[in-house]
Amino acid sequence: MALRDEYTTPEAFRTYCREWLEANRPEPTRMPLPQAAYEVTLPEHRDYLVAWQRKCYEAGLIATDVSPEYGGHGFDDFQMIASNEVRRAGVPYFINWIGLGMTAPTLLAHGTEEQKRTYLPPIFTGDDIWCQGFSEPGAGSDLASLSTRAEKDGDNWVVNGSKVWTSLGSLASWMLLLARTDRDNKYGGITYFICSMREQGVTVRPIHKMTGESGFNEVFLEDVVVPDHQRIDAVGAGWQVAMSTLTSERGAAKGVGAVPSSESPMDNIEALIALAKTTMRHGRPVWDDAVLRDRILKIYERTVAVMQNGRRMGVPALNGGAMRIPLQSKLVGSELGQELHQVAMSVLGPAASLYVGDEHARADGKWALGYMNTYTGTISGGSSEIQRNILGERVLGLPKTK
Amino acid sequence: MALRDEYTTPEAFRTYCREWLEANRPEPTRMPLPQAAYEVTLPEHRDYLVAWQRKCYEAGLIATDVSPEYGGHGFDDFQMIASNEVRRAGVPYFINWIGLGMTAPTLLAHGTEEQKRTYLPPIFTGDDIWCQGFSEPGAGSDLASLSTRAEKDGDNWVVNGSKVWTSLGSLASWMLLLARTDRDNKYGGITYFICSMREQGVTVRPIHKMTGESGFNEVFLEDVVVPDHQRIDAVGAGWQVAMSTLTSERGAAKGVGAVPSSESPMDNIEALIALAKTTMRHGRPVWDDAVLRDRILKIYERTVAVMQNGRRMGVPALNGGAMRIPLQSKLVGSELGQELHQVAMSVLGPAASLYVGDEHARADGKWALGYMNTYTGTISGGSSEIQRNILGERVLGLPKTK
Amino acid sequence: MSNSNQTQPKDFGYGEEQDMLKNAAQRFISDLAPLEALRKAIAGTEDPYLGEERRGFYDVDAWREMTALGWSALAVPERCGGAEMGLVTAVALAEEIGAAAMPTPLASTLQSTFLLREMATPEADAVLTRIAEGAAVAWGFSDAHGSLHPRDTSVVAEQRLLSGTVHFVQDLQKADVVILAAREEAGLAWYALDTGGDGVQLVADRIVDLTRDQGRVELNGAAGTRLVDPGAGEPAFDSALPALLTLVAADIAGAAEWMLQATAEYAKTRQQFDRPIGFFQAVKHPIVDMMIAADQSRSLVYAAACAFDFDREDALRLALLAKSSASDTAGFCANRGTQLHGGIGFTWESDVQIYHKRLMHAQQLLGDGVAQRSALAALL
Amino acid sequence: MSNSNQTQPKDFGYGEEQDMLKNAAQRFISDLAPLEALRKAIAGTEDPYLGEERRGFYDVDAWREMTALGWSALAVPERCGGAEMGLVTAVALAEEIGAAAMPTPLASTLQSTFLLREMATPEADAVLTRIAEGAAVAWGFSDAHGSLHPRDTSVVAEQRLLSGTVHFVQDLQKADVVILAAREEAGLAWYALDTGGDGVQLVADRIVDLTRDQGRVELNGAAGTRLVDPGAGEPAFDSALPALLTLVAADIAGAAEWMLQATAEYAKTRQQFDRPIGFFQAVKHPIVDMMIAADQSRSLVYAAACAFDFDREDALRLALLAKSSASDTAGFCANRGTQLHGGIGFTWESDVQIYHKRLMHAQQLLGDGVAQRSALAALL
Repeated sequence: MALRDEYTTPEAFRTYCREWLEANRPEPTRMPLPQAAYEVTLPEHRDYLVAWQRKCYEAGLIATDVSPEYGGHGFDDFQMIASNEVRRAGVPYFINWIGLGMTAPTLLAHGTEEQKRTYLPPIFTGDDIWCQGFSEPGAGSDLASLSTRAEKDGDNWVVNGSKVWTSLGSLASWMLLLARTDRDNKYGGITYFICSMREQGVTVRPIHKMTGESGFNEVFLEDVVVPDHQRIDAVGAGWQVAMSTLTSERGAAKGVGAVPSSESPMDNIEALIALAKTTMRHGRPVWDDAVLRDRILKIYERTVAVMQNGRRMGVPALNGGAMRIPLQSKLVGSELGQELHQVAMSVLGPAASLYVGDEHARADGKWALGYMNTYTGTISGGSSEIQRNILGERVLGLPKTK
Repeated sequence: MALRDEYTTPEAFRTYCREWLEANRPEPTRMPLPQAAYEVTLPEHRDYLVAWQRKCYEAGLIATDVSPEYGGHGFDDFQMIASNEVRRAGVPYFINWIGLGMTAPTLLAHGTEEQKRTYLPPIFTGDDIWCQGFSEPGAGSDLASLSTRAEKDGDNWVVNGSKVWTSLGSLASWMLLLARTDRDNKYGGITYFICSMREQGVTVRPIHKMTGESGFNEVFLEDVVVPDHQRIDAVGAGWQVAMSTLTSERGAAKGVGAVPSSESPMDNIEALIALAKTTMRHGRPVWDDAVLRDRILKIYERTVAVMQNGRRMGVPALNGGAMRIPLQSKLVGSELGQELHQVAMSVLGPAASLYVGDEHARADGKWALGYMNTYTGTISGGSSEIQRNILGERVLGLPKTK
Repeated sequence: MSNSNQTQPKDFGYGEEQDMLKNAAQRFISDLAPLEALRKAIAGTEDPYLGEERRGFYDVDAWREMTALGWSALAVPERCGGAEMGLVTAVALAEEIGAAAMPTPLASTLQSTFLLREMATPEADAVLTRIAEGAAVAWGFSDAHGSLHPRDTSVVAEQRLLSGTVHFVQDLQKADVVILAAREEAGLAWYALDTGGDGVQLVADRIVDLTRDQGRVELNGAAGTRLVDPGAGEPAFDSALPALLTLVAADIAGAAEWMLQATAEYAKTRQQFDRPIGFFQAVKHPIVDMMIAADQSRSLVYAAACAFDFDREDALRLALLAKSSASDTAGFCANRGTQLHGGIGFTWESDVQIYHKRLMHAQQLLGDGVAQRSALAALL
Repeated sequence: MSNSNQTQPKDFGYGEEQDMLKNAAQRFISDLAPLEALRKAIAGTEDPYLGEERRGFYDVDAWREMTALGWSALAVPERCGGAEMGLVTAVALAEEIGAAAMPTPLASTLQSTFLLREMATPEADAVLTRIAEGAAVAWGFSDAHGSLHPRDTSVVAEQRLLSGTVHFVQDLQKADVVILAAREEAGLAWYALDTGGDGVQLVADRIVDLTRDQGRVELNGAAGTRLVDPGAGEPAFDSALPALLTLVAADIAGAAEWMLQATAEYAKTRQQFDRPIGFFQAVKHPIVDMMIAADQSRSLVYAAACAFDFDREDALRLALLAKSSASDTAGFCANRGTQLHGGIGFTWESDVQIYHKRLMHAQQLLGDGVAQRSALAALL
């Protein structure tokens, strides 16, 4: 009996998810998992996480609402329930977050029937891990200035160039690739492809972050052949497809079971408050230091405000225009996370120096690690500076800086 | 016997100044004086201050080192002593601060012999009050884009245009005027004039600040005739003369007895600390609030740092280049003053609402008044935004924004 | 760390009714009490050294119209002749008052309403009935130092005769009735007095904000009506406090949004260096930060109001957060709004200075951000 | 509020001698211990999950050269074989060490020198003599929580045998001698131990900063040399504290200046949107703010050092200000330096991350800005 025939009410499905997750929570790994899926590099972590994703997929927690012909479970509107329960359970993340969060929604919206049937099922099982090839060394914040070229050669395209900040690049089978097919048209000259990472001419070189972790890669493409049937949407439509995917990322991703983050914004601030209450200095908890406490509470205030912003988004009469609040979330979330970790460093004091692997480090060094990783948030995916331009221009109508 | 024959040593002159100021300290005015000379508008304040300036001039505290042929007292290097004693004594300010601080040094450096003999003596006595006509409504931060025109007509110039933010405009006899004599040359097309404020075609309209005080004015110039002998330096040299005067303002001004400010930066922060120690809330001094105290001490720290910056300026091996520290002082000083007053508002709490003239207002409402007046500092004379451009470009060599 | 959203409506309880009121208020203000009228009233009153008393600008006709529309009575219980709406509705209106920088006793009257509702006595109901009939009501408790809780009141009641002084009473000159905290042997009580009564002396403060009035009430054996028994005064205040804070925060949210929009508009039109100044990131980015601050405060205001209406246990936490956020937003938006307007924003004739002062005033009302967070610490 | 500048030289006592030393240090570092060498040593050691111990990178030959030049002994009294220079000279050198992010026990040895000088005993002089002979000396007192004053030490001495653990000792792996606070019946004392002695166990911490090492000293009845009598340990520490703080602040001033210059340089060369990014005010203005922060810290460092040398009464006030300013500068310059470098500054191979971590480490050493200002409050 298919899962969807067994669980017909939301309540029953929720109970099923909760019980399944409780019963199947995996043992921790020998070496702790990195904080985020994009930092996975070790084969043992990969194998562990792929097995976990497959298990969740088979249990119906991934691709819950996707049609069975693409490998899904065919429920209606049950995915949100499954995703919420996964987040709630605090189980390991899904390693194929780019496949689930970006490829699947893109293909469901823009892919051909054949592309959907070919690529979607192994995304859900975790058999095919995906990476994203948007950023380039010379482009940075000016994403559309990318210069990787794809040239038509019969039924194929020949790609030359290089990509950077490619998460999961060393583990991926496939890349979502943006390449330039017309030099004279900045935005309209970009086309969206599916590129095999196993193809001749693809070289992956890991980039190590300041944390010491890898996960990011440089990918060099030298005369890489991409068949035309691996093109998504029309030639020249790449920028538009990419932008529509990026802006709807969160909503769309939910539809297949990507769980954007296992942490709610409240988790971080509650952990910081707990840290301040349990870190002693001169015989008293740091929480008793009114100055640090005020800083912590200012972050608490802003965190609650961000959550209530989300609530206000659902009340059109009060939200000041459809894009005003959503366009703030990346900027505010990443800067808030950074400031929170800065305050955590002051709460820890001299103990902020202790890193992952030190036996005396609080939370196994995750505060220092997390602090450094906040720069991924404020720099990548449109830096805070770019976000402020976007908000000023698109929401407030100020003249374009560029 | 001339003063300079009586007091031949610095020590003797210092003692003389101190005793004279103690003996001649004027009675306060019936209505309190505004915080700064540029806010004076009431005739009774003007008369009181002019009389005070004349008295100080006659006592040798103004124009101390200026040659007697221009109305000075002919000392060598005694002006600094007199000015320090004036500042120290906390007596009323000198109303003719533009004349003393800007006209006198400009004429001493760039004026003709006749200009010096004509204009300097009544500057020192206070008989002629001066104002400055640099800013224009359309120019703002882009000072050199001024559009007031001066056209040659025989031995005269005919001036048309308008000036804004003209301190003391309603009381002044003369204006230091920048006017455009060549439309095709932005910087090299500006000439520096002395313009009579009593001339036909000059209209003065007061501007009130958010504090309610005036002092600033708009000045409309309609076919105003300025004789060519009232031109300072060459035609087209105006921008250069103005810039050299502005940058050397403080040093040059000291030479004739302008006392830039009766307050040292430490005075403000010490007053704030005293305010926090004497303002009670819920039975305890606000100083006991660790959060506000930390904010106050952060300002204290920066204030001491500014003073020590000044000291480091005198040690070339440590100052990082001649202009690096001096170019910071306007920006840092004005923002520090603003933040200091913002903290003062929180120290006062609900009592921050009480204004000048309220019997319960602390320090007669000067904290609220002073807070609002800090915006003069961060906006005028090159706003903080412009100052950061200047520092980035001139000190750090970053590419020009404009 | 209470965070019980479960009983609360997702939309804050902000429905069609609230939206119609909000829109009506916008229309009413722009028709009957536009900003230009306020600016005209203010013109010519500037010099702070002239020492004349400043009682605040006030369009009493507009107030009568508003009472006729039932706005001042919107939260008055039905049994007293009001519409018995909740705080979310009151907040929707308070935001518009802030956005218009309107001098009106509406905010004080709404605050008084919520304070009186928590007293739940026949005497308090009598005052609520007067509100329903159009009375303006002010309230206060502060000592000369600006204390933030009525337990520090310096007013003493003996046999229902009040002595002492209450400071920092908002809208005092516009009020018909004033509600004051007073200490008795048996604990804290609240009293209502007619502002014209014997032994009651009103003294207007000279304040910075041009859109409010503020003053002190000097009491010399003045006869008042006791609204709650001694000892019940503190619990009544404590349970009304979330509403009192949230209404001030709503006023700030409205004024901050005005400051944001005015500054953005100016940045689009003012030219410098051959471009609108909004081109420059030193202008653009702080305006964006104003928007972020204003939005966070606004969201917290509605969250706090909703909790007050539907989930009282969580109301204080959210109200402290709302006022903490709004106080900091007030200081920040006043500051950047003026700075980015350059010289013009600093002049008496500019609307910017009117909002600047209103924001700075509200920042300190019932305590600034530091004070709110200090109170919040005890809840976490 | 003491502010007695009168006995102090206007030029901080920074003369030719200091300038020659500073220039010599710059040349020495760029010749013998350049940043490229450090970067090479660091390459390939990145993965934090591999769990190997990290003892810090250290060029012991460079250290031997520096001791031969007399730098580690520059503040050792002449009677012990040193040059008996003041804190201003030490600070001039410490700034260069910070600017080079150099892994070296110099800072610890200089701090130990000033601490030992304040002890003024034959036993302390014996350690100073060892410094003059080239020994590297570390010092510490912290408990496991990172306490900021030796009065909280968890080490106990009984009959000169030490037990307990001292945490957060800087440069421990590089030291020949370690100086530790210990509590006795009669009060706090300081002891010196050879790092290789019996009952002394050194455990290296795994730390974030790649340019320092840090560790704990576990003592099990270890025999130490008592440097000061019980009870004299606290006054000795208190009078050395201004020097200890100022030397950390100087290291920050040097590293912050490096971060400023590197970021400005990057902003001139990195192109985005067809321009060097330094054109954009969102980049230019924060760099200016880095400069302002770095300059204020630097000025306070020299002021504090000068006060220590010439006007001891005002030394603590200025040292607390210097470390307060430097700690905040460290956090700010680390943050903006990385942000403005974009993705590249966030990589292991970039020099920016090396300085970022050194700055973050120094920010907390002996307490951050909040801690300094809290101590300062008592002086004003």
